[in-house]
Amino acid sequence: MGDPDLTPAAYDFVAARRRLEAKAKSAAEKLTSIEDAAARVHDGDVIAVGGCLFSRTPMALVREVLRQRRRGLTLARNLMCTEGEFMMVAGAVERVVTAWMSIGLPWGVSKIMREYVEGGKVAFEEWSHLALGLRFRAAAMGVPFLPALTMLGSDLVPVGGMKTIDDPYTGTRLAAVPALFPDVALLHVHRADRLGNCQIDGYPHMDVDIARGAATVLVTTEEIITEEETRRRPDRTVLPGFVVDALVHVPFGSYPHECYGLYEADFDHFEEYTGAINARGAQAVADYLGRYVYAPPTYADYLDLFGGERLARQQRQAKELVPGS
Amino acid sequence: MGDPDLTPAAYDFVAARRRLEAKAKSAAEKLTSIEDAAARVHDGDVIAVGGCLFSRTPMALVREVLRQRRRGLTLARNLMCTEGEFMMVAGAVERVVTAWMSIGLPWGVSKIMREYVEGGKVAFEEWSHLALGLRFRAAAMGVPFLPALTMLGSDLVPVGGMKTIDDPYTGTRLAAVPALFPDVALLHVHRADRLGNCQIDGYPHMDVDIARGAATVLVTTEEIITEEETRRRPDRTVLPGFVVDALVHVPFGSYPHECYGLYEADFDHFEEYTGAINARGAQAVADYLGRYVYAPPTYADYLDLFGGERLARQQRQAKELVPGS
Amino acid sequence: MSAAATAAELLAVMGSRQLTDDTTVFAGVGVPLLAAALAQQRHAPRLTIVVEGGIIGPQIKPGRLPISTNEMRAGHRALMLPGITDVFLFAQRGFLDYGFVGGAQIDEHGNINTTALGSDYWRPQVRLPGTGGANDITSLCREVIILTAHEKRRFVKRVDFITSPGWIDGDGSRRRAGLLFGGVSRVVTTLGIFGFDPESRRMRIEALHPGVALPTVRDNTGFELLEADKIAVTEPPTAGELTILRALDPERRFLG
Amino acid sequence: MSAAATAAELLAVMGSRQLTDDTTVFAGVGVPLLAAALAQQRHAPRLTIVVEGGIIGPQIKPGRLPISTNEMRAGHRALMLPGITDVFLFAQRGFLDYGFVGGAQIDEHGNINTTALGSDYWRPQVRLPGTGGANDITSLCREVIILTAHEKRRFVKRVDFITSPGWIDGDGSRRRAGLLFGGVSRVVTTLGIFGFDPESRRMRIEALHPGVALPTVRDNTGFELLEADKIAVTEPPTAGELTILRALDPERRFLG
Repeated sequence: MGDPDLTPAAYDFVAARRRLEAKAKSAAEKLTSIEDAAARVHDGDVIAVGGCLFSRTPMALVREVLRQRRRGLTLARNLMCTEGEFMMVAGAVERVVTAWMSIGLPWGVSKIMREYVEGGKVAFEEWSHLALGLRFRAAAMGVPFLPALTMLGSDLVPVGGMKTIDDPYTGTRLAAVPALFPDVALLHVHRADRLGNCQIDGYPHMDVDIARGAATVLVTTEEIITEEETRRRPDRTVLPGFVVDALVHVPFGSYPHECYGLYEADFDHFEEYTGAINARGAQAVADYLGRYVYAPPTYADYLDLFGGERLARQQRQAKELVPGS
Repeated sequence: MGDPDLTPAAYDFVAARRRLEAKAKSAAEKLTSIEDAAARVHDGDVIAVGGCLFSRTPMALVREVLRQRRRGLTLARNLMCTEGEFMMVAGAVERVVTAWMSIGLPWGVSKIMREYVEGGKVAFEEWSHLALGLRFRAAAMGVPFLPALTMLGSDLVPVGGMKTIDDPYTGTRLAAVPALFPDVALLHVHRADRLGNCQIDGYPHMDVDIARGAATVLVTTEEIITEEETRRRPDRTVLPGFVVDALVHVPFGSYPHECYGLYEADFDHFEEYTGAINARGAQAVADYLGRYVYAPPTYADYLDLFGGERLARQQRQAKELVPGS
Repeated sequence: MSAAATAAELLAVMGSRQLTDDTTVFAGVGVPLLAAALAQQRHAPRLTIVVEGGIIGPQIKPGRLPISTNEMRAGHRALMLPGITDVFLFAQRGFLDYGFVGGAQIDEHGNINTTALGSDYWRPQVRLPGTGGANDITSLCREVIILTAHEKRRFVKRVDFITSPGWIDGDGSRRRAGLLFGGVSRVVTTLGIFGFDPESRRMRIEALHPGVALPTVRDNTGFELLEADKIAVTEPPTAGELTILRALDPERRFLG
Repeated sequence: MSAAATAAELLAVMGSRQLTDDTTVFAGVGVPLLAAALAQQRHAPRLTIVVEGGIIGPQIKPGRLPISTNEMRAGHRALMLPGITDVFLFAQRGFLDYGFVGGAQIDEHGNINTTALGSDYWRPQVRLPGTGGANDITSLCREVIILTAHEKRRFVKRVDFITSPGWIDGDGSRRRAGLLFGGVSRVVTTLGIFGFDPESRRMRIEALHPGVALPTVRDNTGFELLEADKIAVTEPPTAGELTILRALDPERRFLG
């Protein structure tokens, strides 16, 4: 049942470090266009997508990667949602590395995921949620593995080729969760300055580890702040500018997924989307991609498809749930 | 040169977990007196002290542990300052586990440390700064070790008995930095609610890992906030209440050390203190303990020795350096 | 309000009673979160709820129940938002007492399958969503409680795939696999409450819900159940319990 | 302003010139921090300074120079405050290009002792403060620069204790010990600039400061120094460099 193809690149910490050493870690301006940012994703790359399920998904970046017709990607994300379905139906992805994939409880098991995985068109490499988190964390720490007490004794062990290790102090056998060094990290954050210093509100998900482990880091942000504002609250910064390669200013950059405190996920939209899939299967997703991804030339055009009233409603709902700040 | 006595308790993650399992992890009121909090430190304990050097040292707790005349302690702290000298001269400590000890650059090498370590009265178990940080982090993660690329090839390796491990994926040899599970963690934070949910401003040092790794956690706080206030900014909380065993409200709880944004370290006081040591050696510290630790019955009496004007000056200096928030 | 409990209400009530005060519980969305919130409001005021999305101590807004573990509804009025990996590390360290899980297949040793039906992992007959955090919860919490509808297709002799290990093959096999802590202590279903024989770690009937007959349980279970020395009958949900539950989910999104 | 450079000023200037733009530098307090700040203001505006106390991108307030790596003066106007362990993990991952270190003893292979003088670790003749982060910096940064006064008692053939490994015994011993990255590239002293022979990794003279004669260097070094093919003479500190430096430390706390 095991998969002998656990990509060496994924845990080769020496190669991963050499890539970073060869790269400028600069306090330079990082602001660019979404097209330029997404162009740093190449066919065959292992891309890690930040956020979690329908929270803080870097939707503008995902959309642009699809528009640029990338192929043969490995998509690593702890819990996958619509972005995974898009990539499957668009033919962008060969393998997903995840702990769970579907849209959300009310909509049942993802029919798209079932079709593509059961049909052997996409490989589903499953890790436990913590194990995947530790894969990103090991990469962020620059080590090839982290010891853990999870996944042992389960049939998940051979799926991704996880090995065990004996603790040199007590002799206890532990899981040795291998690092996952992505080629590219795609993230969406609340605010960043032009040097790429990023701040996130609310739950941080796994974004920080993903970014620190990746060779290239692309970030979209709801808001651009001045360097002065970053310096006013340095304890809010979660990524330093020298980690970030490209930064794009994209308000509503996760929509129709949520962004903590700013807008709630658009459940009505999910309802419509899953309804169409129930009626027409993968074709409904292909149609959706045509309408939402390929047709609108800019992200503003994309947001227009939802309409300002809808966006404002989702903002109000967020304020009801997170009144603070 | 090696020390065969690396305490098994320090890295026995199974025993450390059993201690936590046996303990109530409660959302109960944690507020108590400094005497009651410090009484949870027992002779022979391994205590880990939060903050770093002269920043956010839990001085009120250190003072109370000394007042209760504890003996045979092992004191673990990444960079040690006056609190380490106090514990040496008071006869409270048998071993220090640290990366560095002195007061600060302008005052040269600690004469007290030299006297006690060169004389064999206190063992100085040295780890690199990162290694000590990883010892606390391994404990926080509940694992017996963490792999790393530091300390290898140095003469520090045998001092604390660090072992190496071969990465099961690439075969590379790595440092296996052993966990350090303290019996008690002593911390000082900016604010906490009565349930023990803690928030820290500025640099977090290693406090969070220390607390999560310890069997018992004692916290002093500059400010008590309502649970409602915690819920307003949950992304500022760094320790949840169920980790904390005892909480004490102690404004200026680090003084004469600094508390980020609130008061600067009292360098004039350090100057006086080291001047007395230069003149009279360990006796100067014994006199200091008499005056600042044993004589003043309460922490308020202790602060009175500095005087309100001095405290206000240190507050002003902090505001000049950290104008924000 | 005095209407008979639905299946979901029954599960939530029976689940909530498993939780003691001054503890922590790792709860997924839906019935587990309702069970935890009910316990907190009724008999365990000092219980802390922990949610997989990196959320500690949330207070659910009635009528705005979350549908995922990582969204603002799940994080409503939380005390702390530490990130997902760190929430699981709290469990690994030993800070999380209880964990609730469910599953598409559950076997006689309490193993759970939420990965795939069929024998070939890479070409499954039915691909399921995957473990999410269930594997970690069953590996790392001090005590795991399975909360599930009781159906024959779900209660199988051996799961097709062990996503989340219960007692594995029984007889110490869990500890030998390196899972040094925890284990499944209870299976709370719509028919009764089940435990495990301390030696063989095979599932056994410990209590039946009022009105449920033993043959009904056996007919709805795909393997042979052991019996505790004495099989108790659970107390039915009280009006007080149902009132609290129904106030939490007025839209009956999860209560059925 | 036109006064000749002090020893500390010379070190700070020569240290700053080692730093290139679009990089990161791990700098301790005192001369290293002044060197980094000077580089940033003069030729490396996109340099990021990282300080051990968990501080990224601080801007030093002239006249309020920090005396430790973890205090508000060191954190002044920082861009990020990630915690100490995480700062070192940035280095371990490969994000930190340069690291400045000093030491009580430095040997011909660039090994550093800041732990103890004498042969018995547990009963030292002179106990020193310890590694702090120096061991980690020398283990983990891409390139390490030793910045130090040049004194015979400091430049010893073999350190009593390797606190922070340079090239250990030379000839590949650093890599064999498991230190897969980095190494000491330069030793900048009050007399000149030194490097290491690429094979033997023994220290060699690469440049002398203006007015320093070769015999002076040899007299002040406790081991035999190799020589580069061509020994250069450094450019003396410019008025521009000294102006910037002196503005940073008007109290001359570290500039002597």
